[in-house]
Amino acid sequence: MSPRTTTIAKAVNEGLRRAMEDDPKVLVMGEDVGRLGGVFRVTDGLQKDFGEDRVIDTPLAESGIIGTAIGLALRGYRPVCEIQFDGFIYPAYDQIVSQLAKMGYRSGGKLSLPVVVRVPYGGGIGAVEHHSESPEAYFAHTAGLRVVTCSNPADAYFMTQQAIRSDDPVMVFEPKRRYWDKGELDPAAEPLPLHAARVARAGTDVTVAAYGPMVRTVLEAATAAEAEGRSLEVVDLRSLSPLDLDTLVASVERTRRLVVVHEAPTFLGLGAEIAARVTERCFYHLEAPVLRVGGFHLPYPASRLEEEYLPDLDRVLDAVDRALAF
Amino acid sequence: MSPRTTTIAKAVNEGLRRAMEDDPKVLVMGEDVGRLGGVFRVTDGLQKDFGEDRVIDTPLAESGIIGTAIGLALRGYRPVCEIQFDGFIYPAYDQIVSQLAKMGYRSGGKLSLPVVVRVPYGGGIGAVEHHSESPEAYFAHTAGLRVVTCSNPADAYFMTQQAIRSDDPVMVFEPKRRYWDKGELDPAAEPLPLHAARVARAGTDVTVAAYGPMVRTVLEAATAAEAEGRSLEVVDLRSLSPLDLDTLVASVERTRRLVVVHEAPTFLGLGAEIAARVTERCFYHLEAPVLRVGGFHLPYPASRLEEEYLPDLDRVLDAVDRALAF
Amino acid sequence: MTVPVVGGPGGRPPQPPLVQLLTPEGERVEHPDYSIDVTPDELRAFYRDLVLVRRVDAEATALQRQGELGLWASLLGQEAAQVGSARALAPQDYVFPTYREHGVAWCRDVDPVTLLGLYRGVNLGGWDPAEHNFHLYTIVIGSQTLHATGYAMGVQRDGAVGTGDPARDTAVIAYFGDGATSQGDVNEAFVFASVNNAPVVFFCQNNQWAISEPNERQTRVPLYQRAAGFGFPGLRVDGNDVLAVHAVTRAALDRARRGEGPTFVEAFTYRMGAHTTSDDPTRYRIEAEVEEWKLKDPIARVKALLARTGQAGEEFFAAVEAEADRLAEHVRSECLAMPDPEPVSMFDHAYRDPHPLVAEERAWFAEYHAGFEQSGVDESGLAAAAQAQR
Amino acid sequence: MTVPVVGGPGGRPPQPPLVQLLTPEGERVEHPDYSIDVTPDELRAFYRDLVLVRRVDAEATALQRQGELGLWASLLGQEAAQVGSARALAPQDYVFPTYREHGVAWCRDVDPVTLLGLYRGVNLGGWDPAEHNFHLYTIVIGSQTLHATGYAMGVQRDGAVGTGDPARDTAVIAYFGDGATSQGDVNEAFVFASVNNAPVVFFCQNNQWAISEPNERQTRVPLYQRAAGFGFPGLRVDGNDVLAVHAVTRAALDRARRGEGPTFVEAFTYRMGAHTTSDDPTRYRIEAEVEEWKLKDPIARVKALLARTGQAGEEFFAAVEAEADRLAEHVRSECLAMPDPEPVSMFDHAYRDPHPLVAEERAWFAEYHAGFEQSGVDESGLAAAAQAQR
Ligand SMILES: Cc1ncc(C[n+]2csc(CCOP(=O)(O)OP(=O)(O)O)c2C)c(N)n1
Ligand SMILES: Cc1ncc(C[n+]2csc(CCOP(=O)(O)OP(=O)(O)O)c2C)c(N)n1
Ligand SMILES: [Mg+2]
Ligand SMILES: [Mg+2]
Repeated sequence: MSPRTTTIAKAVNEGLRRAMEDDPKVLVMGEDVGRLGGVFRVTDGLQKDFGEDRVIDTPLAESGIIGTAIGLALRGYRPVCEIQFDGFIYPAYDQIVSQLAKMGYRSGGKLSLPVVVRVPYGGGIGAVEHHSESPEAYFAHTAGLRVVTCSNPADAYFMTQQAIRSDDPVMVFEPKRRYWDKGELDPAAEPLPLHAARVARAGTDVTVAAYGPMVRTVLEAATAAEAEGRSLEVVDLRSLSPLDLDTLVASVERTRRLVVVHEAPTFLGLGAEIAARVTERCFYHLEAPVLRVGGFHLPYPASRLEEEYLPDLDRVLDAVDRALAF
Repeated sequence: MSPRTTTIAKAVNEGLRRAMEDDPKVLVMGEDVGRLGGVFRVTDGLQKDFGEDRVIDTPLAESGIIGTAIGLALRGYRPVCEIQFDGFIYPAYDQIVSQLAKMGYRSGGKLSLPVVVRVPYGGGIGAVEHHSESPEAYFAHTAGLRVVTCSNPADAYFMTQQAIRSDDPVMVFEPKRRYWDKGELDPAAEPLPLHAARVARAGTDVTVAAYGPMVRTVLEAATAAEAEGRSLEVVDLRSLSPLDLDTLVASVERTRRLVVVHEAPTFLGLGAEIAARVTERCFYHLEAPVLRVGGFHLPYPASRLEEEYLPDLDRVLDAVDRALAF
Repeated sequence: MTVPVVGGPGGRPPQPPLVQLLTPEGERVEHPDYSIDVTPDELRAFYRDLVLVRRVDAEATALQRQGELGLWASLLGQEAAQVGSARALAPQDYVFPTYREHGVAWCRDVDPVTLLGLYRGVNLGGWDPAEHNFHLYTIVIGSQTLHATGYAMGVQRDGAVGTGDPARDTAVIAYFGDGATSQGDVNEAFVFASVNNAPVVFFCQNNQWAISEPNERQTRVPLYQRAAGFGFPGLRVDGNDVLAVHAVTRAALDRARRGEGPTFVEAFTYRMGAHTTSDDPTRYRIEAEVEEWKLKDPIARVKALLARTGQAGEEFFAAVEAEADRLAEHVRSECLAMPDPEPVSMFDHAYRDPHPLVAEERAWFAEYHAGFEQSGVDESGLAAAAQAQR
Repeated sequence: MTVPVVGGPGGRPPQPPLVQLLTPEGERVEHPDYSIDVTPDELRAFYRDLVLVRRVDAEATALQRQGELGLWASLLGQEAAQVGSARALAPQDYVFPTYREHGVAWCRDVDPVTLLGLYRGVNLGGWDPAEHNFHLYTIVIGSQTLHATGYAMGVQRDGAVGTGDPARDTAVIAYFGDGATSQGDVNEAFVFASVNNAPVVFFCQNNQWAISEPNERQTRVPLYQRAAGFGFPGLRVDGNDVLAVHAVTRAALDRARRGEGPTFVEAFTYRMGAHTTSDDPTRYRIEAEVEEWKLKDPIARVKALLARTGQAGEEFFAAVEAEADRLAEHVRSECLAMPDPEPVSMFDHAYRDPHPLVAEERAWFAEYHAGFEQSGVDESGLAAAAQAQR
């Protein structure tokens, strides 16, 4: 397969397809993932090609989806569960946190739970309540899980497959408002490791770390900042648990300033952990405290307010200015 | 009622009793809270005195407990739900995070959800899996909830009643391994506000912030440190959401060093948020990065390992030493 | 009359009997357990409700197509299930709807315009539940069944069941779909309701589909049978028959008010449209099934009865149409006039008691926002500039 | 024979019929659907199992009292439910237990000592599930029913049902309690199992109590009736009758293996002891109820049958007692010899693939811990010193 331009949604689809071709134990399951191909069409065509036994339209019950996926994994399968929207993952929280995350540990390593949970997440699509949330911190705080998120088609394609190949449970957060963003995908390229961060744009004045949907926003901010003579280094975290702290620290040691951006509420969001860790490791390098740009401490508001609620280019630049002002 | 010595468990019981006497709309509900008086006897005697309509032995279903409590609140009641152990709160996670936390906001302020969720939490009691967890960060990250935790009988007594009187949903985390710790209770005293932190011991060299079960550990560490000539200021946070940052910042501005201690895993635990915020507000005051002492990034281990897993006096002092070494 | 009805094509097994009082052809039939007297006034009122809620629904769908709403969940085909059940409610009864209960809202005197706020994205649910005894729409599937059960437990504690006083005895009704029956919460609601003998009616609109998934993905037996295993009665009613739905729901509500506990009503109906305006049902269901259900239209059969029995004539029908036009116009104009919320208002009501973090963030935001207004720069100005550069 | 059984005192309603093949008095009775031939060898083997698991249980309870275990969940009274069902399993079948299935573990050749690790706190579940086709104990009520259902869906995908090959066709069994039936997860498991026609047997030990809550707090109808509403058969069996449990479970497993889907078995039994060693049942239940159930003891009736029919004599009974003594001694001595885990071992197995944070914390801990060992200070030394000072 040759390099080409594609979207994140299509790249996930191709990643799933590839994984299913490579390993007959890979299953796809969730609400409406079969005949419909998922509400975002991410699983489009898979049931047609792999059959109803491997692409399963489940009953409308998220705990049931994860719980049965665990059972399937115990029988040797590698289920990839789709949770239809971020806000509908909570009914499955117990199965994820108490079973999926802990069963391998409980068994003293005798059991593996190679289950992938795909979650379209984040706001900006003008949706009704529960369809725009960013719950990743709830999972990153949970030992036993791995948590990753992609920001472009190439990562979407490779990370999907890497997550499926992992013998640990992996939560894959997919930036739903970027599903139709285009980018290059070279299926023959050598992918980064699943848990590596990536310097998405080199710069010298301030490091701005982001992930998922905010990477594009931050890259746009970097372009705008350049016009004003400020050079931002953009780090796409890619993995939220574990964090690739080394890449981040290396960047901060150069720029001496860090801004972390995510859609999730700031309070106990990923930015908190990053701020705490980077400050500990770079205490004598930092010229300013690590600043955070995130959602406010509110339930996700009505969609006509989401542009004000979500971090945007201006809020990123505002934080950059504040960091530089220290 | 005159000042007296009592335990945390008894003080919660008295607080509940008092709230039920004051307001006929207050209900207590949960598994085994009635006839048995709860597995920790915290609700002992309440069903006998207030009847089965006000002290309800519910079916064994946590989502059902919180979901029906929400309905009762909508009808004008003030339910106090007991979740039997920390690790059993997750089946109710959806009702807590998507309904309890958000319904007031959803209604534009037209609805109030005065529901209290009591959660005996934390380790150190030699229990089997799921009985020793510290899930407070999962709730503190959730806008719409209030999260508090007590460390002594007086707080247990007053905070229980204050939580019940709040028109917002309040999660009350009770330090189960300290249930039988004794302390003074003067029911006639003027309590602190529900969301105020408290300087539990004044000191000059390092501020150590803790909450719930770790307050006693940290106070013991302060005593031990004193013997070695180091003066620790101990802040009992009491409220985790909102945080009383002012009290903490005032302390750190004096001591210039901060260690945060909790049982929950460090990664994205409350210490992360505290470190990020305090560093932002005290950037020029801090002589050392905020250091954290918490659980490791592991599922809670088998109980014979918990002494090694949990922060203890020595780990607190180790962090204090490291903070002083900066 | 209890008639066996066969489900849609697609190889579904024959369906069990269901309560019916008015056939698709508009014939009144009798049922031994659910006989009902309907005056001409009442029948005309049903007709009017059905027509008006369908028109509101169509207008909202149009508004969505024109970009005025972000989304709409159409009730097309389910008018009888909603109107028939909601018209059985007493004022003091309390309703817990899903996101599709526009017909129920109508019967609870909620101005349809108010429903649009949520779908337009200007609020998350704009009406005052206490004013209408009609709770906010619940989007998380099944959650509201527990709220309804808890509310009903509160009713019991208030002594508002079984007193015999029709103005006091109170029932609660929870609406949910066929897909919802798979959720743990719904089954826990059955447990709590049964054990507490709570005055709640579980009203399931089985519209055959949960987005793209047919009933067969949720159950292999008729849904109303679920109730018996939890210890309370369940029954299936022709959900497109407003009279049967009304009779059955009234009986269930009365039972609840008398203190005899919960009932499960399965209204067997059909989702004639897409799941929501975001959905494309041609991807997963065949047109023939929809065509078959067109023959069972809930409005046509009432009109046929009214006309055939002379209880209404062209004048009445025309008047209702005219009223529908006016209502649609009201919905449209009020929708277009609906203002966007003030940005800073998003900080309201996350908490009722003061909250320092929210206060701090609100203050920051207000200042930040004022900065843009003072500088005369549209807040998205920089973003637009940046995008233009790319 | 289908005999009506009346529940405990305390005003419970009369109970429905349940399958019974051996009366409390030790009389063999027939049942039209579940006739069973039991050879003397088999009957003696049942007896031996029952006695041995009871003895293991008693020893574990004693070990807990002596401080060797942190907790124990006794199966006293439920031996027949566990042995009867587990002895119906084929080697390839897979078991998902709760925390109380020590008798099932026994039948799956799990050394009872291994069970103690969890209760002693040296591990979280010490056996290899794959070695015994016996999953780890699950403590979160109800969760494992979904795992069992998913596992059974995997069995289907492996083509290991309905082949007619007795060594290949595979069933799954999920154990759970009466209280568990209220959990959403258990009801979702019923949905998934039914819709998928999964080869799983839901085996509910209704021991009448969920800690302090009697059945009435979970249901107002017999639990086995729950299944029908989900589209699969359910039945109640005398859970203290090892033969009836065996026959009923065998039939249900066979049904699953043939590809005919799930069955719900309610084994009607009684928790003779406390919920766990932490519990004090005198706070919530009356002694008379326990006394009544003593008359239905699962072991006494087998012994009576063996003795009366001459299938076993004193010698056999004495030999089993002696074996039980040896087993108890084995359990005791191995338990006492069970080493505490190495502190640093807690960092093992949280993840299978490398994890930098865990590696970093492990390295820190190893160094920190080594510091104590080098300095010769017991790690709790300072703590003890501090406490002494207070
Ligand atoms: C917990 C949860 N999971 C998933 C969804 C997404 N979703 C919205 S509606 C729907 C189907 C609902 O089907 P049904 O209960 O039959 O109601 P209907 O829409 O047909 O009226 C789904 C899966 C949701 N809203 N909540
Ligand atoms: C989700 C969850 N909630 C609460 C508990 C605490 N708990 C442990 S056992 C038990 C009662 C279980 O009753 P039942 O299902 O009848 O099983 P039994 O113990 O009688 O065998 C409870 C409430 C738990 N383990 N898991
Ligand atoms: Mg439906
Ligand atoms: Mg039980």
